[in-house]
Amino acid sequence: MTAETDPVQLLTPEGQRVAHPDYDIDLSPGEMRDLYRRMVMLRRLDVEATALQRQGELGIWASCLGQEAAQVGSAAALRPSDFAFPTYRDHGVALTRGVQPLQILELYRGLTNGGWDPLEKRCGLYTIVIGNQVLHGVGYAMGQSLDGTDDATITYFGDGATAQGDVNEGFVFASVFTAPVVFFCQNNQWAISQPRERQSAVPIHQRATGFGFPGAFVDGNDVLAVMAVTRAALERARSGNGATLIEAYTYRMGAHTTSDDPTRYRMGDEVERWRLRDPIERLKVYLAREGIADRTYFDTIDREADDMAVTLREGVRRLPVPEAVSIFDHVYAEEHSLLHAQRAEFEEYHAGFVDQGVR
Amino acid sequence: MTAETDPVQLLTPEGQRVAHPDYDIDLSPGEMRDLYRRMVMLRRLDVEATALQRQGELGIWASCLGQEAAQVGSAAALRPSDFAFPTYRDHGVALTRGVQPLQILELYRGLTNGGWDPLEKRCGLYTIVIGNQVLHGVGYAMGQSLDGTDDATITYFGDGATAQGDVNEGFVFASVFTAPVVFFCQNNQWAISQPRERQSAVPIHQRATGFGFPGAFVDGNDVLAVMAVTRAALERARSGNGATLIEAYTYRMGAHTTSDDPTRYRMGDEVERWRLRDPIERLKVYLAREGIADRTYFDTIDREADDMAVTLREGVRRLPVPEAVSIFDHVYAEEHSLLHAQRAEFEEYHAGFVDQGVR
Amino acid sequence: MTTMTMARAINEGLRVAMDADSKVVLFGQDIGRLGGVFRVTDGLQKDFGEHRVMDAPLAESGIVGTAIGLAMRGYRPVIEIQFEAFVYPAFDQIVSQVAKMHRRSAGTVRLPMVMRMPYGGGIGAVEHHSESPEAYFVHTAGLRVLTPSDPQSAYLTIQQAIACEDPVIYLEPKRRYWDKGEVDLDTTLGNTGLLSPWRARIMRPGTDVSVIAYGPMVRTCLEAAEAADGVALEVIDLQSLSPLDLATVVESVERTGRAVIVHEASRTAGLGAEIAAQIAERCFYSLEAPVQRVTGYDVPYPASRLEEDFLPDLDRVLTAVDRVMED
Amino acid sequence: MTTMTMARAINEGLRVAMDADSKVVLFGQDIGRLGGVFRVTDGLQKDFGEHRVMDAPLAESGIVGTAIGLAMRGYRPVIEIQFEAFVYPAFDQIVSQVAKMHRRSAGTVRLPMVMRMPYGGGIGAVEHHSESPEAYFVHTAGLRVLTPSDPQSAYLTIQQAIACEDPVIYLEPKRRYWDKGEVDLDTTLGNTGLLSPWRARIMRPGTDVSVIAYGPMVRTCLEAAEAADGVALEVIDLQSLSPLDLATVVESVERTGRAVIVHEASRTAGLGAEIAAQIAERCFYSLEAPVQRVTGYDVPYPASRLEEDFLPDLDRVLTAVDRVMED
Ligand SMILES: Cc1ncc(C[n+]2csc(CCOP(=O)(O)OP(=O)(O)O)c2C)c(N)n1
Ligand SMILES: Cc1ncc(C[n+]2csc(CCOP(=O)(O)OP(=O)(O)O)c2C)c(N)n1
Ligand SMILES: [Mg+2]
Ligand SMILES: [Mg+2]
Repeated sequence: MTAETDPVQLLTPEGQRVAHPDYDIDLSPGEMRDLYRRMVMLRRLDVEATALQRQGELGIWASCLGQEAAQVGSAAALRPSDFAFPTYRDHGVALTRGVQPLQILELYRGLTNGGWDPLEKRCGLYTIVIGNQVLHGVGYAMGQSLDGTDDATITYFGDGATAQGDVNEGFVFASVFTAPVVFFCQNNQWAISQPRERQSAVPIHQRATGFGFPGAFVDGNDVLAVMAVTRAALERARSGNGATLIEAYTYRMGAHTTSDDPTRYRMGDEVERWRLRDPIERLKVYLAREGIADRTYFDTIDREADDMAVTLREGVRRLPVPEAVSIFDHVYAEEHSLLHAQRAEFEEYHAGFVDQGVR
Repeated sequence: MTAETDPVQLLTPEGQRVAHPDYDIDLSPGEMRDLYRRMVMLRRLDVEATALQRQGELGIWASCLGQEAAQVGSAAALRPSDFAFPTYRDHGVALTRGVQPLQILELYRGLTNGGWDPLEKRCGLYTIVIGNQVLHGVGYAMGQSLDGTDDATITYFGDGATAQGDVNEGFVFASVFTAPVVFFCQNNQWAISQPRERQSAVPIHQRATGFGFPGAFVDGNDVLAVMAVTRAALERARSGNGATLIEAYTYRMGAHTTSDDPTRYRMGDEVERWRLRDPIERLKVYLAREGIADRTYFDTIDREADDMAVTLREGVRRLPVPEAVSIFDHVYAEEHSLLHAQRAEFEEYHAGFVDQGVR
Repeated sequence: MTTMTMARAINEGLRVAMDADSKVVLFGQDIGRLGGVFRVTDGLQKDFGEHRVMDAPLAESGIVGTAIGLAMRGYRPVIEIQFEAFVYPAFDQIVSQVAKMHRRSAGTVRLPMVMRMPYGGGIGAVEHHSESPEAYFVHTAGLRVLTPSDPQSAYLTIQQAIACEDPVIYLEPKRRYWDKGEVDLDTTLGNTGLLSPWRARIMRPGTDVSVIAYGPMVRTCLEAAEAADGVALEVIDLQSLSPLDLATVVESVERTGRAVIVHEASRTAGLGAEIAAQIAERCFYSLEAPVQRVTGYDVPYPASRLEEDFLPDLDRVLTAVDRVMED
Repeated sequence: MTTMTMARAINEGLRVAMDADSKVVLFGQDIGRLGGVFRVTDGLQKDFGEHRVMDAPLAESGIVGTAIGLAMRGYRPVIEIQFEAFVYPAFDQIVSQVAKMHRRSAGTVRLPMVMRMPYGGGIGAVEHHSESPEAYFVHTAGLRVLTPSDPQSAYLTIQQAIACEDPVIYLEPKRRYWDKGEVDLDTTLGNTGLLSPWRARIMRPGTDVSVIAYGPMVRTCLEAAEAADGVALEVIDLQSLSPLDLATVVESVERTGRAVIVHEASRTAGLGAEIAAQIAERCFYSLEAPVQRVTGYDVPYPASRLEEDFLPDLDRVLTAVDRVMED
């Protein structure tokens, strides 16, 4: 492993396209506009959801503000037949995998613990227990290679997660089984109130070689670089060479969740510094300067985002609350007699209230 | 980290003293003889215990045959005020910490799950759940540094254990808290039937740097090299520079335990090859050639070992079986009423049999 | 008497314990500057320093495992698990090491550790933030389990947990963190007398039905007792879940002849089963109706919009009371 | 009918399941060339290849966690945990993921995984090799738990576990691995009829006392029934611990009026508590004596020379029988 300290960059914070000796990417104008569009829509989803939480429409929200390039760039590198395992913050991944914005809000509105069919979207449900999904991703990838496909899996986690046993066991299994998996770590500098240094004394991408696969370090706010590095890692996986750990260096611009108060543990000027590295602005400047997109295009996207926002605001209130008795559904694929009895008891109990006109 | 592939060696398999650019050791003749003596006693303990198990005097035995230099060399590098956390196979560590041979046999005879006072010997009890003790060692070391001492902790584990979450979390905590701990991994090539490659795709000492501390690779059958490398790591810990991971390259000459049948999974010639690297022979040749010890000395030690063997064989049969009711002892430091009631019920029940002359 | 929330009462209790013994150290995720996600450790790092209140990496097995080492070194670690469901990665260290260390060392090693964690539902949280894992710990020999139900009980039990020479799982009913109550800050461990945290408390005497609860459900049961029409409920707060103070429970049921047990955890093999089995056995001749259990159902904790349908509430408690009164 | 050990019967059951469905894969430590430490998977890697019988690294959370991924990919992983106490590092994945995945995915993801593990004591093993963790799993909604008691039951239950669309904890009573018994290898899942593994089996009918056991204790109870003087014991083998077949238990106790429950696990909050509570509730008017539980004590499993003093045996079962007959 090289001890590089500079992350791979293909686009400077000022929107300048630069070359990198190991990585490059050649996207059509349409593909580049598409990345921009996805990031804008994602940010709007994030802003709206934060607002909806404040209005009491959501129980909680985990903002991905500032991490749009890391999420969209990496997920856009996937093929439809690949599989992604996201965390609770990876809305850009879910969206890119075709999950509908309202499906994402369902979880945060407290209507479900899921929201979509993971097998249909080839995108796991948000995993809240830190690190658990990393092992699922490795196992899924082991299955892909047993099946003899050249599909690959990407599994997401944060800087904090690198301290967990599960994540490190994931590294072990991936390397022992040469699983076609990409470990995508969004180092957003914070795990709630804890800086990265409290989870790893050294930069995270350096963890990889000791487990037997390469680490890559990428500017997580540069969507082109993220996509290029992820593509390369996926290629490596597809061709039977096993795992890669990507550290996407980025920043959590918002609070940990809407329940959090970051003023207790971090300085405002840190946030300000990162604002200058905004992933969307960066691409926008580049697109504009290169004539890949113009004001009209940007306006169209903004309008599309406005429309989505309206749909979201209206839709979220109309999301049906599941029937109470549905708490007994899908506990087992083959419901057994004891649970069946509890369900019946529950129905009888509630029918009693209905008779009394209470419910 | 250097990508060295040759382990540190100060004594060739042929008993030739060689120099190493980074490590050296200067032991008095008495100290060297002492290392020899400890290894011989350890081997005799091991051989006797294996025999005692075959005779039905022990329930099981985990042999450390072949690993004497790794265990004795590393434990001999400790100060009395340091602390060691061994596994079930580290009899050389326990002995060197002053645990009595019979105390070790107690566990394998099924008389206790402990055998000694860990705080008095500054040596943890054998830990069977793979990897658990690594975290205990890191925590103990954190305590040493909170206390402001320059004591250090060493924690032992096998090549197989490196796959466990706990061990990797131990690496994280050690590096984040700069704990004065030495991670001592005896890579004896096998975890029951599984070769090292099934636990880590790359050599184990390479795991360290990715966690933020150095890895060292030492010939585990060279007691001088092991002691030198461990000393250096302990020094590093004492002076506040944190952890080191030592991989001692050695070989499990025997079965995993007396319950195991290694012919099912490994070739006899592998064992034969390693027999040429015997850690005790190596030192013996050196001591003899340098005139540090002679035939008379070797004979004395053999006799001392014979005596210990006799004591062991006689002693083990005389080890008292704890009273049945002692299963209620020390469950809590402050026994509570419910357990007290169970104890009373138990005593009453057994008194009933005594009345009937049954028991 | 001072009025304060339960979160504050625990904070005060921690403070007293830390003042009294410099070996008491707090260890957990985000407990320092942030003061914990529920602010239970608010201000303690500022007052006691970074060596007494240590932020831990995001690894629960690591936290419990290193705390064992700290305890072996003579410290009294009080660890915080951020939410109850995040204790499972540490389950191995707790069951295989914490619970057994004293025993296997023939009493030479003591692990006076406290493992604090918020538990239970009712706050509208997402998955893994509303569970009730107490049965797992109560079934594990070698552990003690305490849970307060109000600020006064919290103030004392946390101190008792820290003073105890045995490892204690300390379950904090998170939906009651903000409940206010009177706390006598002058009650010290030495003078608690009948307030011993290892004893159940009769919170409200009654003659008809013994209602046995703990943690978050105590208040629910007190409200039920208030609302119950023509039935005098005796409400018992267990406080200590391991050991269980069965003497108090049995004495009560022998008087009332009827028992209802209430907890949030799933029913099957929950703690209520043990209590019901004990009552049925010990009060065999005085029981006038089958013991009723009001519990969560045998389903994963539901999404928050449905949690009220899962959790025992006043109505369900009263329905169970009706049932035992019918027989 | 063929005579074979339980270990062999499980091996045969695995073989049948692997022959029938190429998605069935075995995964665990030392299960390949070594055939597992108890040789339960003996010969399977040789016959089915390294892709069907995969040796795993030494990390139980890793094994269960990756098996979840394999199951999501369409495989039916049958994992082996080498000894029951080594399942605890995987407890988090089991409780938080395996048990909940079907539910949270609204039924779209199924995890037809089997988690096999030897359990229980009586073989003179060292620490962590003799535990009985069943209550932890039975209390966890979303899991099923099966345990065979003899070769015939093993041969069928392992196949049923693999065929089941839900995750199954499959507990193998290790002290009975070498017990021999008749196995009808022609009984297939399709034609088991009343032999359904999810139902309790009345192993020996009797009129005076219902003795309820499972796994390793079934044989002990059958021996007790044989030895019982003038009392006719009805011995029930639960087979399925989750869900419990309470109908069979209740029907029996209503006939006998007396019940003794036997298990190796510690008493408090053990599975016996649930069964006792259920019997006491459902057979309230037919019970003639308090239900007795014969169990391990509330202490860590002792060193092997003392395990006989911990484990229920014939004498303790008969003493409990005497007690229920006295009342
Ligand atoms: C096992 C576990 N422990 C604790 C938590 C509580 N928790 C939720 S998010 C979080 C921090 C995660 O940090 P990181 O991995 O960096 O991801 P980020 O939130 O920054 O995206 C913590 C401690 C949890 N969800 N799971
Ligand atoms: C958590 C856990 N899983 C499985 C086992 C069973 N087991 C005992 S020793 C062993 C192999 C250990 O290999 P290694 O770490 O290399 O140590 P060695 O035995 O070679 O000294 C296994 C799998 C265990 N003791 N603990
Ligand atoms: Mg983060
Ligand atoms: Mg080994």
